[in-house]
Amino acid sequence: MNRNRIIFGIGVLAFVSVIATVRLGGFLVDNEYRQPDRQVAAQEEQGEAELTPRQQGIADEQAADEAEARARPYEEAEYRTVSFVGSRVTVWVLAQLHLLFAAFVLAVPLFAFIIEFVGYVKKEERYNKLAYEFTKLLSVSFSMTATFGAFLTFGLIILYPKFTNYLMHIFSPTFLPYVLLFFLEALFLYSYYYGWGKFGPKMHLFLGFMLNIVGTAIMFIANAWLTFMMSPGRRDDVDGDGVPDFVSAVSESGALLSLRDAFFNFTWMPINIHRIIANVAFGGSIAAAYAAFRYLQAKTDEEKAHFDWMGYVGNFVAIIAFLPLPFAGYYLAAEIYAFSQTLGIQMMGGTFSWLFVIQAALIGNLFLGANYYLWLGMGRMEGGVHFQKFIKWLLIAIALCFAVWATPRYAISSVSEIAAMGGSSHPQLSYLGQMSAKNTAVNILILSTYMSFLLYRRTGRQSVHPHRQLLTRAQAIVFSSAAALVTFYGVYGYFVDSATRIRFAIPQVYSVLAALVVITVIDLPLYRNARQSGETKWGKVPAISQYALIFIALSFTWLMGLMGYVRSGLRQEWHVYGVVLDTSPDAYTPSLGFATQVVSVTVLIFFGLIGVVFWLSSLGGKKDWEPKAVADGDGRLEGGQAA
Amino acid sequence: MWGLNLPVVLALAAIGGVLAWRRANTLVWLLYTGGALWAFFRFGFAVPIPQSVATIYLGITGLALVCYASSSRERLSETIQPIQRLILEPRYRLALAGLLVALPALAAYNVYADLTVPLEAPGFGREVHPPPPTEMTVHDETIDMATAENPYLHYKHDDPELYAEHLENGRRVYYENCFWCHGDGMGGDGMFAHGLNPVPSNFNDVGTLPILQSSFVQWRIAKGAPGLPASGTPWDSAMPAWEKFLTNEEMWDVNLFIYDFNGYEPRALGQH
Amino acid sequence: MTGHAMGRTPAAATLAAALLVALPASAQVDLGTEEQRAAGKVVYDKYCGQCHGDTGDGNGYATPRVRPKPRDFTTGKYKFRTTPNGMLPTDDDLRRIIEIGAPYTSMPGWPNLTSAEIQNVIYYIKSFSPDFENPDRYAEPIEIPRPLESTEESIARGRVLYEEQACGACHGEVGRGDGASAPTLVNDKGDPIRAADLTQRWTYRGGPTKEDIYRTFSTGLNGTPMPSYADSLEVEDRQHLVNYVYSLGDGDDPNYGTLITAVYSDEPIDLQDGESLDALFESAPMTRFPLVGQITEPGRNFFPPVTSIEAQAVYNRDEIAFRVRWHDLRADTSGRNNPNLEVPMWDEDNGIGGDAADDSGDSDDFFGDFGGEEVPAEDDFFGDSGDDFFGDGGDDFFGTAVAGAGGAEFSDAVALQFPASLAPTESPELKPYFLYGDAQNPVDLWFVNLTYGVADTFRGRGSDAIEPTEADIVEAVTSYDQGAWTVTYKRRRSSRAGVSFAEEQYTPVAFSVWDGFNRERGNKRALSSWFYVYTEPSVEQAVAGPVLRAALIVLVVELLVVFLVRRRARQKAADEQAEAASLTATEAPAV
Amino acid sequence: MKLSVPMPLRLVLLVLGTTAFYMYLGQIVPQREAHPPPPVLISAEMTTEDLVAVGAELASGKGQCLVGCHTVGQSGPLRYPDLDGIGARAATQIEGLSGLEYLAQSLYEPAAFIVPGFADGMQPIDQPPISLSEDEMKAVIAWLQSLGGTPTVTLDTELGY
Repeated sequence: MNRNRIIFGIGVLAFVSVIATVRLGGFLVDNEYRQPDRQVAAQEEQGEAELTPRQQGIADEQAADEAEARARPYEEAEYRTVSFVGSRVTVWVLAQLHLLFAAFVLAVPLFAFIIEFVGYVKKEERYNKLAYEFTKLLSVSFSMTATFGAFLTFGLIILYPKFTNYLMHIFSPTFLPYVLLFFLEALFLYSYYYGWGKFGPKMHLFLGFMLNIVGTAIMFIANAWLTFMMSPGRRDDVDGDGVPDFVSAVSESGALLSLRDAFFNFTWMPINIHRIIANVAFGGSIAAAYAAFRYLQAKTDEEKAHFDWMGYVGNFVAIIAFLPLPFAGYYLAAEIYAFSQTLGIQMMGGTFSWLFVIQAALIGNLFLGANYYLWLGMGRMEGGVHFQKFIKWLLIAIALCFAVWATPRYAISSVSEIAAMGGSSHPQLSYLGQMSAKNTAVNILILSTYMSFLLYRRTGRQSVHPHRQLLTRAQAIVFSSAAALVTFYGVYGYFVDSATRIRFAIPQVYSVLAALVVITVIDLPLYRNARQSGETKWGKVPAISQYALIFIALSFTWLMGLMGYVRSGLRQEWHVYGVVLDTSPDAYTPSLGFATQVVSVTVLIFFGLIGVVFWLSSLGGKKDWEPKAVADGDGRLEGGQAA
Repeated sequence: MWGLNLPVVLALAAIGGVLAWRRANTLVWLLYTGGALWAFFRFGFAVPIPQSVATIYLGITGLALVCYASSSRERLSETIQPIQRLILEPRYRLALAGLLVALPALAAYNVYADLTVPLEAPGFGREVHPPPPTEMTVHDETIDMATAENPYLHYKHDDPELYAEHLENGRRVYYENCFWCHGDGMGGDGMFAHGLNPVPSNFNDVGTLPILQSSFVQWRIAKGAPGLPASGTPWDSAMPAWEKFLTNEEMWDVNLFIYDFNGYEPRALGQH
Repeated sequence: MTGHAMGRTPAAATLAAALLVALPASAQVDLGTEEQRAAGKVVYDKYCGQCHGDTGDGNGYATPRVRPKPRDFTTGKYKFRTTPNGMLPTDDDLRRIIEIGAPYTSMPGWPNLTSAEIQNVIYYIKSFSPDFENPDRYAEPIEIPRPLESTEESIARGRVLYEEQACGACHGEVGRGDGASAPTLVNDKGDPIRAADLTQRWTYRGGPTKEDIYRTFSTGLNGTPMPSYADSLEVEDRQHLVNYVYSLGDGDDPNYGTLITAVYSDEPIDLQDGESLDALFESAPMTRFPLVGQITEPGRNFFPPVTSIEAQAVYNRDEIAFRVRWHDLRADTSGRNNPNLEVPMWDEDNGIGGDAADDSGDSDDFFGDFGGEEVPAEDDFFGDSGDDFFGDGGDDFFGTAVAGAGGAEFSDAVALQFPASLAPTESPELKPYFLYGDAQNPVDLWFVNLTYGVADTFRGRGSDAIEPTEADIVEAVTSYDQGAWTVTYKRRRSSRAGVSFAEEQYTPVAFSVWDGFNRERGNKRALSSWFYVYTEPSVEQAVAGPVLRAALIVLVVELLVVFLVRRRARQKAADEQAEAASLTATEAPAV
Repeated sequence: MKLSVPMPLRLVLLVLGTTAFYMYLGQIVPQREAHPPPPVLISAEMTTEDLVAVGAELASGKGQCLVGCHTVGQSGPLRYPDLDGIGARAATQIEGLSGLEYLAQSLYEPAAFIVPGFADGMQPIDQPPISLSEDEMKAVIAWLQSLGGTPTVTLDTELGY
């Protein structure tokens, strides 16, 4: 793309927006803030005698209006509304955008810090460079986050004044620390970014560490506000009988009883954990998408190699964070269930049960995409053919688990299908719709994805460890016994009562986690200093793999949007569940179809904006502008290529 | 066997065997896998699976096959080359022409079949287990849905004799009132079940009783269809509000009995 | 489901039975071992005792509310056998019924039981009756020959036999179970029973195949008025008779539908002109809908004799007409009936209210709505005497009907039910409660009391809130012909007070049928859940357009692919040539 | 050969296509908007006592009686009559009208009789913006009757409007 054209375009855009703002302002003033007295005065100048009866009537009406306006007492509005989109959608989209950017801003420092740390330990410069590359995305995103945060705040104050006021009643003491932390976040972020290479490595790492601490603290505070809306109370064993009781943070009329209970409420910690993990996965995938974007733009082999590697690392981070995410999700769901059976059933069996089928499709796509990327990556190594034969089986396992996970508990069926099945569930498929089957499926999915990664890791490498055969066998045994254990518990779950079956999820999870850890522990020495049977050719990967990265980032973003809908929609017509009722016309829970439309629009806006972020970040890598006479030849060449 | 339509499954497996024996190429395998799974989802089950689920499965199958074919350069070329040869080489001209005619014909037939399916009453998705209220009042007794358990369940360990008595009473209640719809064996297939829509609950089903707390079951027994929230589209269900006919004890007893008969335990409190 | 899924299996089962029979089935006493009977008892207690009684006397918890009554195993009398009249059944006979059940009774099939379990249960069942210890009561099973081909002659011969043997006296002239003596039939325990409706083969208790029918002719149904014709008819005659009876039926399967398709006609709909009306309905597809007992609201009906109703509809520019048809063993056209007649508790239960009768003193619960009607004050009518209860005919509330003395207290009736207004388009699943509607969503009933044969309209807002309305003018004509009621309704298509029938619209419809002979009235009725009427568009829609479009799109895509692949190949070839040319060009000087 | 799609366009297509696909998934599953339950449900089997409770709720909520217009048990400069004791007073306000009839009239036709000392200006409650249904009206009447009197209205009472 020609830079001159872009600058011209921006100029035009800026001009148009200035004109538009002026016009809009004029329009508002004309319509909204008319000054009746001045007009009346103007008429008075004309003299009363000259007024026709019609003019007299108009004047009287205006006088009456004015008198009424003066007499009208000030009333506090409960709700205001935006025409066309409506209050809910406005706040929804703003909150979601704020959240997406915030997630990105919180996550990138996390793994930038880790990568920098790895580079510091390994003394490898390329890690340092990579971390810097990630950090470059931050500053623009940080401004975006703040902008949307401000939008969201205004949106809430304008559209939901009464409710916002209520939240302030509860949480006002937390606002000051929040702002303070935000200030610190900005401080650390900019010093971390601009101080790259200016501070000593230890000092710089400290800055990165503080940045993460502060960022996480900010999120924890904000999470308290929103989780309070879901579960306004804390779990505590008040009467000392060993069974935790529910301690409400507010009185029945909504007055605050204890800020501590409101803050450390039921779903606060699960949401915190779920969000940290999801943020890392999301941030990784967006960073990988950035790398893919740059890879596709890249002209030189060197650039290609760099961005290929960056995309790989970003995706690696995303997938590693993604693996435990389902468990965090279960923890959150379990807490919601424990808080209220009604909310729980609402979520899993009620209005939202279909949402989880869509979620299954998204997560299945994510797993499939991640594996696909790894398999394509095997083409980077020479001698990768050896492992190709496993791909078929991995794929079968993944597709099977995907299918099990996407099996709805109650399928959409026509009347004749219901008649044929003799009920709303199919005699065989109903087994697959069960928690047992789904837990098993997700565990096997995780194992398979890890297996793909292992295969990828050893493509083109040969271990030189003295006990390599033994160790490889040990890995195989650990892997297959974990898979067997998970499957065993999954099947056995159908033969025991529910209380026991629910407990089966725990050994399943632990066996998978243990297997991952053990296999990794074995794998590290096994492939230390491994003999390379061929070179890893970074940058020599089919372009479609880069599109797969972008697809993964898209799916992640969309998934986050969808989960935002369910988390917020669960409350149904409540602002604060069970305490403050939403009485606005938007109080209903929109249908899934509508929600997915809003989510899609949000995702598109986000990707539009993130595209700008990418573009701005990529400017840093470009040559500086030079006087035209010199640049002419280059420019033409570039133009030719682009065409 | 296992609810499968054995002849179809065996025939599909046999075709696969032949392909393996003839060492078919990647493209043929891909086509076979797609086709065989389509046929399996469509005809492979003794009780056909719903169209919607089959579509989900086929979508996943298609995605997986595309991933497989394109996940390495070799496989991609193995997949594409035969197609290229079919299009380019003169000796396949007849086959190509045949394909050019056959595919549109297939599409046309598909559309035709879709358009001419016999009319059916519109079906509507329905929440099978809608969320219960937080509490309910039955015969002046208020039950907290989150914490209530069957008051007689604990007799199972504490007092087996009393437990048996309650079970026997539950059995009486069930066979005086419930089996017309829910069936003698509780399969949701009683003598009136065929006339009802939605069909009565199948208590043998692993996805019904075991995933519900006994308070939920009690809610359904006591309040019946009229007590369903709007999201449960109550007005087709024939489940009576049994509080009109039965005492609290009778309802808890029959609640106890249907769990016991099927060998299930109610979902424990506070677990998901 | 159980009802019609059975259609196919019995044929196989009977064939198997027939094959086994061909072996010399040694008619010796085989009562199983102690362990087998004990194992059988476990199964029996879990699955069978609630109906057949824990002591096998046919008196379980469910017994008072089911009809036909569960078998009393202590009598040793079994209806469905391959052995001659009065003899004990073979184990295979028992096994067959346990496996597949008896359709349209409360005896289901037990496919979940293993073969061994069934055998054990059979041993246990046999232990209830001393007859099974008596070798004299055993007999060789009869031989069931291959059925004759259903030729016209054979059917005609069968028809003659049907008349000669006076089958019509019970089963009715054309087999609709409406014979003159049908209302009086009782079994040997005095329980009223019904003659089979031969036109609805899927309801045959013994099975719908020709072999089943032959077996019933040849062995009779012990304990019922159905005799064995083994002595009075030759084998071949019985086979002709089988063919005739078989020809009466509509099919092995009821083929229940979910939709009435109302077809368009230009003709005027004139209810008084029977012939043109019949001609109109000729073109309309007929759908059969299942009916079940109303057991949700008080006034429950546990054994409705009418199990299905057929319906069709036609419409023209202004009017729509519905025709419904069902079988009833007798036209009860003398009593009263309407949808909001009260049904006292004792009448719905037919005896199970026994223990409730004891505490009828506290009237808040069960007996609140008894009104002035008398409760039969029999202390012990729940127990064994439950049988006498119907048999003696002495009781006022059932006896008159059983005696068949002309007029019943209640008349036959039928009603179509529509929602009073269509569901809003954004939530089409919303329908009124199918039991007479609810407070928010009322229904309209097009009710015909067959005593008068005119349609009355009611608006229902729940079972206890049904009021007659004048708003909609619905006309009806009725006729009763050899056991079949036909009612034809007509109304203007558009209505301000009720639902309008626009083209291409799905309108919910439900049916209720009252059989006066069974003392049905008010909420005690046979009903259906919601089904739909689809008013087919008056102009037929073409399918050619979309079909051609699909084909064209696919063809274009195909051609595009072929074109692109070929182009690319050509270009590649050209590039290679050029490259080769340039290669040779550069190499040439070297050479 | 130069038929290939440029990269930015491919990206845009990928983004749009993926989003559209997920959106499509959202469209094909069953759709249901979960509306909050109507705040006050009046059902046929409600007793008069129930009606009073519902009426009280309506009075301060949807009915808007107590939102700046009427008061219960207050004195001083009032905008409209205080409602305390209205259940007892109602019967004696207009000759020929029973308490029930008087209350119904004041709700359906407020302008028909203005309590001396107060200004006209009350809206007919059965019309927008308040638009109480007939049953809700009966609940409000039951509540009014309960203020100082015994409610007699039931859902079957004919109000005559």
